Amino acid sequence: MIDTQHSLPLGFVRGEPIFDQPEDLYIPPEALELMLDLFCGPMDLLLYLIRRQKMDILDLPILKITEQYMVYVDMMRELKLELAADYLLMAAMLAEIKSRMLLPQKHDDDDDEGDPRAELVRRLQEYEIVRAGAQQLDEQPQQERDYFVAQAYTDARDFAGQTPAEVSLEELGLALAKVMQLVEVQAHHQIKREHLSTRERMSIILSRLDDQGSLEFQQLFSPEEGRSGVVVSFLALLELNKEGLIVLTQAENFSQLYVRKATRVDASPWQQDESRDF
Amino acid sequence: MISEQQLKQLIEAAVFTAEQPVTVDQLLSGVLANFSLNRPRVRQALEALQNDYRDRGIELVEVASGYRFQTRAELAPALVHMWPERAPRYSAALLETLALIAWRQPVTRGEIEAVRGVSVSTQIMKTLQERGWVKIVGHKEVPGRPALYATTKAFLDYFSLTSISDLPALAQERPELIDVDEAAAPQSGQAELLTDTRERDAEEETKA
Amino acid sequence: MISEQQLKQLIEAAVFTAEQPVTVDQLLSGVLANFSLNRPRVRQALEALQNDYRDRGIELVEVASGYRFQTRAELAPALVHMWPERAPRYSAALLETLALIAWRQPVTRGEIEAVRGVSVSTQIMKTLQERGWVKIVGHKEVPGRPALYATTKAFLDYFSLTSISDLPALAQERPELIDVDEAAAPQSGQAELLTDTRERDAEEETKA
Repeated sequence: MIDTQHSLPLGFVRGEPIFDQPEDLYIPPEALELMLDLFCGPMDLLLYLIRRQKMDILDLPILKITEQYMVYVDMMRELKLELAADYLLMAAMLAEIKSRMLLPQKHDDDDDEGDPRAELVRRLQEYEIVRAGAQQLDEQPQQERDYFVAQAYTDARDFAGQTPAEVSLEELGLALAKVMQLVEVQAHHQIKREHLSTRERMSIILSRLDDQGSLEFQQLFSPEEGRSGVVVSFLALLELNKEGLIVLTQAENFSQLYVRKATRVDASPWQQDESRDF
Repeated sequence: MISEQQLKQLIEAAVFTAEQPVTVDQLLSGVLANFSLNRPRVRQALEALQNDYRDRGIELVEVASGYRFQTRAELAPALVHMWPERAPRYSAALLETLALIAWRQPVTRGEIEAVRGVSVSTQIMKTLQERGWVKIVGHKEVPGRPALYATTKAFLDYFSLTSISDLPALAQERPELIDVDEAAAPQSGQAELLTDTRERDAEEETKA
Repeated sequence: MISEQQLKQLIEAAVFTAEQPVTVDQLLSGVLANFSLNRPRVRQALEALQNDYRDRGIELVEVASGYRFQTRAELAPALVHMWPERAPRYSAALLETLALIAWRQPVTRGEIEAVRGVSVSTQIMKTLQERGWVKIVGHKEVPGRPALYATTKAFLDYFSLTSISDLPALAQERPELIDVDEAAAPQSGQAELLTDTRERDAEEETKA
């Protein structure tokens, strides 16, 4: 039986020539190992055996195939190949089908459902599709093998990197809410809340003093702002003075009051006094 | 207004500098955002560009996820020589797994193993995902909630496919099934799932 | 033998697919290895290619480390729109710092750090100032004379605010404020004041 196979060309597995006469009972261990590498598992091996003998999947000669398959599995076991587990499972399945085939069959059992081979046949068909798909996939033009993507350098990305990030008012509001929460959690006694416009006005006053050096006290008030504006400015000045950020000077009592930014000289003696431990 | 030449220049520059293939819509909302142009006009310019490059070493092609410039097929042997380190080799097992996911998506690892008759190596699944060819699109509502895998547009692009049915083998129907659990999932339900996956792909593309 | 067109195609394809600029020698030992060509011939082909791309969206240029194709400089502003996702996102740390400066101004870096409980990076302060949202309005007269930071008119403009107190989070906070001026200033008066503040700010901007 095996002799008849000798003349058959062994053909190719996945485009690789198959080694001489693997149906011989003796295959050099290295050769078998190499060959098994070419198979993607028991289904692949099974399909190979079927194809090699030009058998029809739909009319699977289970006895013959099981016999041949077992030859390989036995060799694998002898060689203690790691792959054996998946192959053994298939061997068990084949053996089971074989034994069911040997049992006396009922008459109405000639449809597919009753054929113990049906499930295996379906699986083989399914696997065959996948295998063919893989082969066709391999033949497709592949990147870096059959074509390369052409790309050009651009400095436009740097340009993009320089575009400032967008921030929405909501985001800023959320950030602020978070900060306010932090402040509350940390120490709401220590940090006294000033009215916002007061803090903002403090910045504005500092900015103006930066630009203009010193200003007359009145220059920091705009009557057109109305009473509330004057109050805000006054509170801002008081706060700035308290924080030692500005200095109010006066040549003599009831004369013009000047406002200028504090310098180190203004602040340091007072600062030192405060910190000195008596 | 924009001249024909300016239009072609902008499209050309955008396609050449994009990291992924570029769609007409991406061009319209990107590099062409400041000009009021419509799709036909852009398609026309793309065709004109394809013509311009007819005899060059590279060509403008349309793949699954858009347009890209790529080298002419006949130059590959010489180019592989230039970049030997880039040449990929994919094992038969990996290609088989990939073909199976492409054909049966969305599919679980268990289902892949059932068809291939062999356990799927974690390395293969990792490689497929790292290459961006396969991604998890959901979980099957069975015990253990196994991940459902599907192929991506990047997979199609890489293998120069516009659709999985470009591979004749995978355009085939699945052989008749007798499994009980399969009966529970009707074909129509499966088709719906595939559509969803595709839509989800499209969403991701937009985000990316 | 290799035709002039084939030579140009190979060079073109190689330069377009290289990750770095390509030198004449790299071309000779790589993509052109199978043809016996000399440097002048390759240089000639490169010049011819430069000519071919003269009116295209990309150009072939020689930089220090070799030849590369790059987009025409004047297309950059339009190309930027191709990468909207590239626009930087400010970190939570930066936004919190900005919010804190807006709220507590004029404020030192140390004070910001005290509230946030973490140190504020120099980069954040630099970014905020470069963006024109924050400026130094003075120095606190304590040892080390730390800079006092405040928000600018540009900051208010960017967020379409007329005053810091327009910030949504602060609006919620207002009922809790029991400052003296709150009682003294009726709502309408306050609104008036805010407008004036803006004008004064505008004046400052002009002077600055």
